[in-house]
Amino acid sequence: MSEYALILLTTVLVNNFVLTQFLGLCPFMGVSRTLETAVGMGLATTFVLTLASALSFLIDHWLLQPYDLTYLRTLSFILIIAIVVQFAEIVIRQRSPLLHRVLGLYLPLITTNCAVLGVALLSSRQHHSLLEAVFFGFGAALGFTLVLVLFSLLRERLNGANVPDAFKGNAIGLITAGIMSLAFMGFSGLS
Amino acid sequence: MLKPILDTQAVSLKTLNTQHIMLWVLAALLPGVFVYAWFISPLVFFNIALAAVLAVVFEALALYWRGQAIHGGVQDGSIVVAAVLLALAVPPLLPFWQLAVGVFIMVMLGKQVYGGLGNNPFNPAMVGYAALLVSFPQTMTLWSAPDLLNQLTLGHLLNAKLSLDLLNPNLLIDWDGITRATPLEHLRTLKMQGLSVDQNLAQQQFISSGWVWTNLAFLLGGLLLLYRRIIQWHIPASVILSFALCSLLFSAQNVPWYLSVFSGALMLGAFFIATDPVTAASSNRGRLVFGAGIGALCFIIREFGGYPEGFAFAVLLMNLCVPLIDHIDMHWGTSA
Amino acid sequence: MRVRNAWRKQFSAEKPRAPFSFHGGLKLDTSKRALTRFNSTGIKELPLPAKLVVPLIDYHKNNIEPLVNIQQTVSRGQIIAPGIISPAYGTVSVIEPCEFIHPGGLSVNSVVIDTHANNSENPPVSIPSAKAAQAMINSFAEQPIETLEQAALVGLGGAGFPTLHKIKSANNGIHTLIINAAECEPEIACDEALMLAEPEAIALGIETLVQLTQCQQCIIAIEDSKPLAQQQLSEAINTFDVNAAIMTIPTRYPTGAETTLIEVVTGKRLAYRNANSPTTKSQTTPSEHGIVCINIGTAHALWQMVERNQALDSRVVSLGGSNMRNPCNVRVRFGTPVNFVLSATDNTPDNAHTRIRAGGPLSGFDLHSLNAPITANTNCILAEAAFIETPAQPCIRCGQCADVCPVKLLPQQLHWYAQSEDHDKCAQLNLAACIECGCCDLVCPASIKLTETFRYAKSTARFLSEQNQKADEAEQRFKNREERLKQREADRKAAIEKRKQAVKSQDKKTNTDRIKAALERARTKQKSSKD
Amino acid sequence: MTLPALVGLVVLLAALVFIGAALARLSRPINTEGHSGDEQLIEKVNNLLPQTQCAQCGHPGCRPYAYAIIKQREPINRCPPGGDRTIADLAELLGTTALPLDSSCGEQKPIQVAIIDESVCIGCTLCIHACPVDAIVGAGKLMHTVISDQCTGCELCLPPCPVDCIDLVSPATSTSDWQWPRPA
Repeated sequence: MSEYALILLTTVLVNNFVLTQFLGLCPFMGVSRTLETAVGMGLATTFVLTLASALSFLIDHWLLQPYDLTYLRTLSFILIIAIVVQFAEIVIRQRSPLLHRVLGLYLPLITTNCAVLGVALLSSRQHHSLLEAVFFGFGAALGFTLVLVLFSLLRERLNGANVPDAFKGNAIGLITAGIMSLAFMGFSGLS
Repeated sequence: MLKPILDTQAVSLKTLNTQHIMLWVLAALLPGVFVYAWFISPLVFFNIALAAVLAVVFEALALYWRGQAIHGGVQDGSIVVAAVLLALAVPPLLPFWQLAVGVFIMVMLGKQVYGGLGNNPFNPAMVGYAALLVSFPQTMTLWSAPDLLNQLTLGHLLNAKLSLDLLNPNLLIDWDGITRATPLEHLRTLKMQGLSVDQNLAQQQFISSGWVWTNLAFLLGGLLLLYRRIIQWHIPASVILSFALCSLLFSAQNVPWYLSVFSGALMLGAFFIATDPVTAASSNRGRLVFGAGIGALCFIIREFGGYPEGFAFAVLLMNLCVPLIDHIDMHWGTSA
Repeated sequence: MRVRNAWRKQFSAEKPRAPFSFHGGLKLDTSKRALTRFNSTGIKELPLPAKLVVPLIDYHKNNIEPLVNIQQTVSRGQIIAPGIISPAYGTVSVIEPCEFIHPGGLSVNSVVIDTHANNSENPPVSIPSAKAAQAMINSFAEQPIETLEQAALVGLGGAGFPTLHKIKSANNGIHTLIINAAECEPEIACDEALMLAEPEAIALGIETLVQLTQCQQCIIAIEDSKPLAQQQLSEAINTFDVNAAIMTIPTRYPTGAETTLIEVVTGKRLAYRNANSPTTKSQTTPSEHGIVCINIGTAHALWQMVERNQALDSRVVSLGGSNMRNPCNVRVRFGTPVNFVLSATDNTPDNAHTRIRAGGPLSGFDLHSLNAPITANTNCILAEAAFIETPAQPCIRCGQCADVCPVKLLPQQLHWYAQSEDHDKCAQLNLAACIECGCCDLVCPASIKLTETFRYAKSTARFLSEQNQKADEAEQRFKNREERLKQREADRKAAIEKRKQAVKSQDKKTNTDRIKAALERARTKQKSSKD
Repeated sequence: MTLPALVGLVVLLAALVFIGAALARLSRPINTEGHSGDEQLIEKVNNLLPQTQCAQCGHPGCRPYAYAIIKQREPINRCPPGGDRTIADLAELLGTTALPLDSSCGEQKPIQVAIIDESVCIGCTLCIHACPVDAIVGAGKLMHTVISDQCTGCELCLPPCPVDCIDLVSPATSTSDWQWPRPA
């Protein structure tokens, strides 16, 4: 049990995919303008990541490795992710058209979210078991959601700040993300 | 003709302005600074002076670039307080140009890009400190040994400090001679080597190193601020309580909690850094959560993390959470 | 939490309850200021000016139509517009927009009355014996409550809410009647002067109110800074055996405000703790809770109504401020221009820089024109030295404002969002509950004009919601119109279709019929011509 | 390439084709339901528009414009009466960036109401038909008047008037809608 908790803790805080590995920065900057979109994106990504890491584990172990097709890993993982993203998109469009509209392009773009592919590839490289892979994916998604929500609230607050014109918008967003990442370095070496 | 809507001058009420608040904070830092200089290194005066002057210069420069009134922006004194805090947080032997880099990051990235005083979400001093710590880990963990200070002249130390050539092997050897790890780093090294710490020895080391006295002096200054109502009790109390509680319950090291509370930068942080109102939570309830978070994170990083002292990171991490705390607080009703 | 005091034990032994406390507030030091208190020479009567100006405006700041014409003679107490009476005997000279006491210096349609020379003076209120007084009160209380409409009673605390509406809006009955004898602001002493001058009339007015409202308890709240007034009033209450208890409350601004006074007296917080209902109704009115708060001046005016059927047409005004030469309390007929009040008391500002304010140092504002008339809301006129603007520094979120806010808001957060026009966030932070007391401005180390920002944000939010409502109505009308046009088009098409159908179906038959008929007619004609 | 690898490849491809087909099937019935989602969205956009029905955006009313924003990806900066505030609100709702007002549609003006010069009006009823929100009352051969409370200031009544007797004026500040000034 504790090993799973450790995986979770590691992926959420110590090796946070956004702030320490700099993966998935595109949605991180793109949909962090308001809390609602951030939460929506976080939930969508959590769904996709968890499911995708489980499915890619299955494909990897039952199909690619037995038949010696590991050179197809990236390709098949991307396909799996695309399928899961499609599924998520359909569900969101049905459940919350507003969120669907607001997430806009970023929703299908989860497909190319490097964090998702990165998690799947890292998971297979680290020889995780199925459950470990799921926790790995879930933890990564949780970490992504956490920093996305924190970042969106920070940006909402920064809307009122007297930021110099040259730094308005994404510039101050990136600087803030940099300082966030600096803060997360405090977790490095945590054991 | 001007039509004031609120006649604040008709009601005589003595209130402090921002400048007074900053002066009081500086005054409250004095006992801590002197004890620090006595026990640890008098070089801290040099650092403080350098940091303060540079900070004012950088601040004026930034205000000039932004086309704002330089005098009005600098005179509130907030940047001097931040500079002094940064100078107190770094090791006394830090090469002067590294300190300058830290001050630059503090003023520019920590404060001015966000629009100056009151707009920055992160504590500027801690932004500068954390940037220095991750950029120059070697020098940022060099602490002078108190007992060796007597044998070396101040000029010797200053010479070492002013040297630009950081990686000069001769100098490094020299530094090895004049530096010694802080008790926290010592603990850390022992832990890395898998050695257990003898309680009596640790206690002795903690007290003899002077850190306990420094912390007590900062506590004294903090109490002065509390008494003058410059700060509220919520943040320092929750920081110290949560840290003490964590070390009481979870500490694996043989250091009693009452000593670890008085080690490192805890008192300085609890009373002077975490209480920076700009970057703290808004409501008193939120401030309790904010402080408790800092205490706990500081303990976690000290105990399990890769850095001997985690206060800066704890503050930055909780700064990050402030909007979330405020958001939740707002939805739970406005009354504290 | 509770503040003990000796006064309570002495004067209201049967109802021993200490006042509650409220969050924040400030002890304001006003000892150095020219005050009218204690050394006051009673209440000065002011002569009637030649011209009175009565603004035609109700509590909600809506214009109202006059019921009188130009050149019409009006008697004192005559109703000249719904809810407004003529303050003196005279002739309506003109009805036109005139300046009135308003922060923006606006003008409003007003009735200007030229007063006649033989106006009756105000005789001093006669105080009957306790028995006679009870009889008068009883017979008054038996009349329907609508009789009060003639009295044109409005609250004399500063807001001017119609008293009758206040009493009537308590649908579930009135549980607690609070008589507000705490001054709103430090510079004002009109209530205290009235208590010192005519405590009996106040006591009898309170008794009338108790009878009228049928309340279960009546509490008179007096600040502990007025022991003399309290003593006077308490003696009068004992003399006439009034069913009310005096509660001494600590002098801490803003205890005089309704929200805080209710909290101090009853311990109930009505106006706040409602973060989740933005914009709409974030406040509950006290009368919904069976609590009614009435100013002591209003009680006095009610007794005038009972005793001699005189409507509310004058009030006590405090003249104060650092630049007021002769600070005093004066009884002023409504409609008297401010400059007349000042000149009649030898207070005309001798200095161009002197500012004349109305409403108090904190919740008031500087007057744009001294021609504006005194109304029921004008509790004080202040003369102050020129204002030295302190430039605002950036907010460091020190939270001192939150510590003094009597309604427990977070002014630093509100200011942040009000400045960036984030009205949703302001509503979530419950901006609507702000009572604009100005405590936050006083303690702000950066001299930020918080209250002004909040007033601006509140009125902008109100404006936006009104716009929204207007837009909704416009949309509805647009929809109706579309519907109507569609319907009309459909009707027209249907009619055309019907005609076409009719023409088609009857086509052959009718045509042959017609031909036949025509032939028939021709034949008969021929026949008849032959014959 | 060995045989097992080929088999695996085929299996993989087959699985993907199958899943793709399943997804396509899944998304079809939902698409029609997605329609009602768009309706909700149009309603939300419509609520943000000022409802002047002025047609300056090039659509015959506010709702048609809302429809166009959602269905035809019409830019959100084509509403002069709403101005920057409406654009900002729309941008926040739809998660896009706020653009400056499209000046080809018109410029943002302060709130106005129409007023009919009653001495000139000939009672032709043309403006009554033009008014999108029924804010003009009157009958043929009788003079007309604008209910200023209901007028949205859309200017649509100006062109049809044959005698040019309609003016747009800014409504007088009454005490009930006076606003506190913005502090400096």
